Amino acid sequence: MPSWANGSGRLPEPEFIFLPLGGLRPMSQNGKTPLLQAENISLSFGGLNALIGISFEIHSGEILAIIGPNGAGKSSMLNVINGFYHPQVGTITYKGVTRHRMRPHEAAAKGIARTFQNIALFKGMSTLDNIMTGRNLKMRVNFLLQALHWGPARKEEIEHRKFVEGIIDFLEIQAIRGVPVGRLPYGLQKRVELGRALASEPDLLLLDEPMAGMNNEEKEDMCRFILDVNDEFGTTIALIEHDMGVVMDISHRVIVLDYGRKIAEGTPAEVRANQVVIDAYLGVSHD
Amino acid sequence: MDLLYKIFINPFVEMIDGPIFFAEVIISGVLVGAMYSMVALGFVLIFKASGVFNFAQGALVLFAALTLVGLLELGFNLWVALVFTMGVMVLLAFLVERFMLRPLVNQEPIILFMATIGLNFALEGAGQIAWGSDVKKLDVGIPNQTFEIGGILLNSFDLWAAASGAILVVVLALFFHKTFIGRALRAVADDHQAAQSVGIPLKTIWVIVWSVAGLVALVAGIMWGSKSGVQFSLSLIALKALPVLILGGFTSVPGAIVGGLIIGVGEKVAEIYWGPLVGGAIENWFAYILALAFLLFRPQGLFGEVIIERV
Amino acid sequence: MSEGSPNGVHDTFPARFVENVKRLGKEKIFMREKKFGIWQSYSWHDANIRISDFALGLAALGFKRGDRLGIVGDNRPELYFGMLAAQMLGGVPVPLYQDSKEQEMEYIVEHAETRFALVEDQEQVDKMLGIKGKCPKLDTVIFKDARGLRNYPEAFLKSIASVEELGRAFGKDHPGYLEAEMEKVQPEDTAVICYTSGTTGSPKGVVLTHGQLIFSARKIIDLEHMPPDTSTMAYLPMAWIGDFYYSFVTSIVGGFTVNCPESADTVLQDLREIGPNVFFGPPRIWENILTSVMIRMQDAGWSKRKLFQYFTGLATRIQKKRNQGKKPSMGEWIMSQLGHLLVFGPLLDNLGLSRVKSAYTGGDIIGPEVFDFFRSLGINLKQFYASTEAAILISMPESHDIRGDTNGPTVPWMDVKFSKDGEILIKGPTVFREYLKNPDATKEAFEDGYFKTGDAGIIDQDGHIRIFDRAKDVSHLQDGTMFAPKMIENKLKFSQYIKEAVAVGQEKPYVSVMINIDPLSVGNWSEHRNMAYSSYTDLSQKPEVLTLIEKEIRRVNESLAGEEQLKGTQIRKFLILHKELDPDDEEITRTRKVRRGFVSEKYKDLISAFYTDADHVNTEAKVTFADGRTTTIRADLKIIEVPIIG
Amino acid sequence: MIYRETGQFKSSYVSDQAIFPLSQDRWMVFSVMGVAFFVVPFVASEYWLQAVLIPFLVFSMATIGLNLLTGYAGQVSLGTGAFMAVGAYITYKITTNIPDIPILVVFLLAGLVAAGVGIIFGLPSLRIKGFYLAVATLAAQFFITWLFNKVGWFYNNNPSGTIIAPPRTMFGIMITGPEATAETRYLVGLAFVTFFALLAKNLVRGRIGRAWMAIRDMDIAAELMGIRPLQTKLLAFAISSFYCGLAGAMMVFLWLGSGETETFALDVSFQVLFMVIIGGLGSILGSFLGAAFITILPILLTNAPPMVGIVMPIALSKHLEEIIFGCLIIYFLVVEPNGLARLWQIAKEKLRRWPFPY
Repeated sequence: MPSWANGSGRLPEPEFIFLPLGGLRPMSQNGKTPLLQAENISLSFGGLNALIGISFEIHSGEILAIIGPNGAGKSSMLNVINGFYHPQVGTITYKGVTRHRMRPHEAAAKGIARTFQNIALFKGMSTLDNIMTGRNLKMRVNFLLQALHWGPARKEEIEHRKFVEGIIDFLEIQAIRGVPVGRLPYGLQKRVELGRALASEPDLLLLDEPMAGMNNEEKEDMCRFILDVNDEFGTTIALIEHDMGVVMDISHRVIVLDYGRKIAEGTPAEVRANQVVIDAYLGVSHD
Repeated sequence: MDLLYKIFINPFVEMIDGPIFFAEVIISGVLVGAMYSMVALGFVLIFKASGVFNFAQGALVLFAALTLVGLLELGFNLWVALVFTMGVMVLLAFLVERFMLRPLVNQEPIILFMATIGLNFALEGAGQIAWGSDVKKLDVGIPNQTFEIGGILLNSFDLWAAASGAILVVVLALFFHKTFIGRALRAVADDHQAAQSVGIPLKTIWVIVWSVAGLVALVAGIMWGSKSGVQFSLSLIALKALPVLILGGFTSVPGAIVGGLIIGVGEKVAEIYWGPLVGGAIENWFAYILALAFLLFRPQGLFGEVIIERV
Repeated sequence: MSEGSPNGVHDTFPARFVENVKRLGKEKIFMREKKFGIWQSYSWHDANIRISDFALGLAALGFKRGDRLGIVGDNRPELYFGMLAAQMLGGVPVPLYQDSKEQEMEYIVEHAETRFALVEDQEQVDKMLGIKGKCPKLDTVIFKDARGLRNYPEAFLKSIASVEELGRAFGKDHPGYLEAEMEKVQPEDTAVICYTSGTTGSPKGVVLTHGQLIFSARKIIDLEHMPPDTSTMAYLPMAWIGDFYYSFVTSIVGGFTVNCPESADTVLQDLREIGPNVFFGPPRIWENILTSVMIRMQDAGWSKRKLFQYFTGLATRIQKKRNQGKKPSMGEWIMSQLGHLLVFGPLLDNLGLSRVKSAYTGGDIIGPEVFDFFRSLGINLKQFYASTEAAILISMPESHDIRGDTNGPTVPWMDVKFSKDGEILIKGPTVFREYLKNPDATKEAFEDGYFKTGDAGIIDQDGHIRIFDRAKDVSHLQDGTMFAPKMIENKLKFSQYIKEAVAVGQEKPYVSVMINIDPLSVGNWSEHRNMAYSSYTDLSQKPEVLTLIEKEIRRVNESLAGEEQLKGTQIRKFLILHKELDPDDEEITRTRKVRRGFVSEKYKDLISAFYTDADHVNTEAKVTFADGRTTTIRADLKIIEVPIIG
Repeated sequence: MIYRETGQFKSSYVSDQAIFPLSQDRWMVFSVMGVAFFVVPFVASEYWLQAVLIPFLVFSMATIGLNLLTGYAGQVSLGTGAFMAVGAYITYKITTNIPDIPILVVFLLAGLVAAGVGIIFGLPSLRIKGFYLAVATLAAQFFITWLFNKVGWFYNNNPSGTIIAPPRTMFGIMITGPEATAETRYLVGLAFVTFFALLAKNLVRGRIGRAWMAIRDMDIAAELMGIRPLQTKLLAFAISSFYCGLAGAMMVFLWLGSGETETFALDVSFQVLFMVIIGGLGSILGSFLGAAFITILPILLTNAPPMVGIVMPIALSKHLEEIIFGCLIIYFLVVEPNGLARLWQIAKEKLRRWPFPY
């Protein structure tokens, strides 16, 4: 976060510590090195082909948009990337390791976080606890110490609380810290979900329609947060979005899917000008 | 070595040595299984249509049987008593819908489950207050004679029971597939909202389903009651039906039938050939362990649908 | 001016601060801020480290004696620290409204020749970048929150941390530099330049000295017996003298603790957590609290509502008795104690005001009904008369003699007299020296060495100052009746349904008012009646709403009829404006005072329609959105006539 | 109304995350604990201790255990009775074979064994969910009670087949056995329950509790966030069974004095589940409220008619009790499906907002 704060160690107040977010990752190779390569991915359910021979790369530090009409296989693609679906054919190379399949929690452990199309928050918990859950991966203290709430357990809990407070501050949701998420309006729930994903300090953040169902103001806020996340923490982001305006504004590159196939790839401007895309997608379903 | 021999060799040797006895064991298992199936059927009906795990199904069986016996004891004609009991079961369905399901609509499944446990208590108490808690003999005139076919001993009563179970299944199948209400029920089972949009009031559906489940309970009650007397333990056969459900799947009518048969046979065979090894009385849990072992390979049960999870 | 300085300490903020650091050190808290979910504290000692580093950093960047440091942002400790840092170097903080638009900022930055700016975040940095080209003197912009600024290439953008870093290095190279600079600061030096929001024309920079502010604050702390463990809530805009005085001046003079809320959305919650024991808010704030209380009680269950109505009724009756100098009866006393136990105590606790020993309002005239309401709840609310140019107090009521319609007797150090038009003139040691770079205005503001406050008022038989209105706004109806629009407007604004009101009638046969309904309160009211509405404009012209407001106006007329001086100015006609008065449209100031001249010009078609037989009027008005876009709304406004009493 | 909380601000995370952040709550809990420890033993009669308070403590422990599993981790279990039986029988086995181990340590050891058994029967939770799992836990119920019934080793082959609490002392005080006073047994039970309730609270407000609730609320999202479903669920089963095991040991050794497999029949499982639901899923406080409600209700139902002079045949009153109990359960679920804890929460919220509605 405010990087200047890290240097000012002169304050003796033990509680007054700014969060460690913003341990910035190198950005120099922005858009050059592939963080993730998908090769020839095919996925089908029963007889239905969700994805057919898709290959693409996600580059370190970029914001990549995946667009396409409904049922084009966008969500399936994200589900394959973080191990929720296992493709029948094809491999995924992430951080240089090639794999065919892995469990979702392994993907999470390796730095892939995501949000969901239909918000998947933990309804019975507060905003704070939801985001704290995103830190679970980083917590180590065993359950005996936790039960006693003693020494290391307490220290760990507080350390992560501080981190999470940084995220709450970043997303400007201080006022709803203690509110059970079920009571929040839709736009704020989306924001909390983003917070939960950020809490795991992901290298790759997958956003499934982060702006669906939002009004213009909320969309603007969300765009700002996505850009800031990318900018401040160097987090690589792959997102699915329907609002073409948003896609064109914030993404570095765009991939277009249609009926499970990749039909185009390029900068927003290139994609916008692509006739195949216009025929398949823009001309049909958008304005 | 000796133990291994006893477990893995001896029982099979016994089976082959006494084929007739083995056949009798199998058949008695099948017949018991048919009874399990009938109770399980009540569960499936309700679960399918309303998503309620009806723990009170056993109590329904007891309640139906007690009512019938009570009416018979009062001197009613069998048919009058039967019709009257059916009426009571339908009335009960109305009450359940009005005072339990309707106020609890949209609650978590576990809450509804708990409510049926409450219902279970209330029904057990009510049935026994109304009709007393002594063991009662129920005789609806099903012949109970033992005879022999090909050296295998059979009981006509058991055959009757199996037959009525089969008839019940056929009737239900027809009901589900051929009648409007049946189709409506299936629609509800698939999708509550879609069903409502077709114009079927959910409340009506629930009353019908619970009535049908009550009638199935009545049949089961008659069968079990005629065989071993009407008493409190009838309520406990619900516990027997539960492993049947896991095995067959909560939503599958054929699953309930096949599951019941598997459990019935498995239980009998295990009790007779392996039971003595561990001191007997393994019927109580064997069905559960069997179902559990099975589940590890097929979590959705025998006939349940494979669930594709989406996010 | 340095008379009575304890321990020979100069009457300058740096000197007083350093003295506090020595005296209170690590034991006592200077600033507290809710940040990252908990209240983070700066003891005086901690604050001193940051302030000194920052001051030295400023020095390293070339900040010199007399330089000005623009300050823009929400109430944050770092920004208050910046003020002190600037003062330590003999510089002058110039706080600006954080919601000002670029042009407004440009004017002040340019006019005050601000070389340095300390701003909160990206939003303010962007504004500074926008005006940088037009304000060549603006040299360095320092930001508190680095968020979103990583890729800003401008070299003149600095983080607070980097400035502090510079300061530490500079401090090593120049030992004793800061102390020497602080020695040079004199009580006569300028401590702050506050731009008055200016109900007319461009803002004027009021120059106030260390000595004046400290003198005034010390007096008031004595007068009001404020204990050293006083804690306050810094929630008002920093650019307003009221906040500067309440959060900065009194804190440093009295050694108080200042609490900064977490964000604008959480002020109420934070207020409840902290529970300040001294609370100050302009009338607008009290009106808002009143409205929120009323709305929430309206939604309460039947029994709670009845309970509340009964006890507020009782409390108001008792308050009336008290106002007339009578004592409540034994029965009333017992019931009122019960009321405090059952309703008012918990209610104040929910508002975060239950620990308030004394509460203040000033800066504008508060409606007597609003005032009495809070007094009757048991809050020791006092209304004082103040002016930026008087740094700041002119009169303050004494604890045993508090009334809603007067501002108490003149403070002992101030000499008050009246012009022949009834305008209040003051003279005293705390009256400001000049408007910055505006000798004409300065000259115009004084008459025979007395400052013309611009307020019309009287001193009543008990020696209390009573303000009618801005002098230029007090006028006469056609028949010569004195007409003080503010009095009428304040009575109207007591209604929870009325947010803003503009009364007109100068040289006219009767008084008419234009109303802004309170969208929250009226919206809530209409929801209770299942009335659907699409927008403010739509809601405002619903017949039911008009009837609702008419009832409120009849009530006000009754109240006006009860007062000899005002009964001739009852309201004859009203309409509800189709848009809310908005500082972005320049209709009200950022402190939410109506800019009467501007409004009467802008809505002159409506005003003239009042004095015809028309029962409706077509109009259109320009609306500015927060992002600067504008649009025009058209509407057909109904004019309603109200009966006059007596 | 009681909650005057203005000025209670938190300046550290430790105080912000305290179990009772509001001073009023803290005082109330301290006073309740004070009364429970220092007043009740001196004023309560033998009947109250033996018939009401000790069973309440036993069931509180079991309810907390099941609430951890069902209320927090979302795994429905009908095998509580079995895990309690494990606790009781293992305690018996250990203390009769090695009498030198302090009895309270034996309780803990038995709890650990119960935890192990819980893990075994929790294994299916990886593959099956919801009611399938609930039914699967019945396997534990039936198998374990059968096992303890059939295998004489567990009850030292004594002819009656029951386990009897032998006299055991700690620090020279008789804790179990016929000689142990009700006051002692009450205090020991209270100390146990207090301590373990605190531990449970600590668990559920930390990482593990959040992982459980995540699995409960949205298991797919939880897994996609790196929470391992199997480990998390098994831990819930283990800890839950530990508590249930302790409760079972307390039941025989602090309350009844003897036990057999029938003591831990399916009814007990249901009873505890009722306590969880009535008290409130996912609430430690609710566990106590539910245990109190279900413990006291039958006593009231049994004692109320004679008090007003109605004498009924035992069978009739038993069945009436069943009906009333069953209907009350349904009524309660209709009125407040989230339990007494939720009612309390609502009331408290109202008190904090008073006189405002929000």
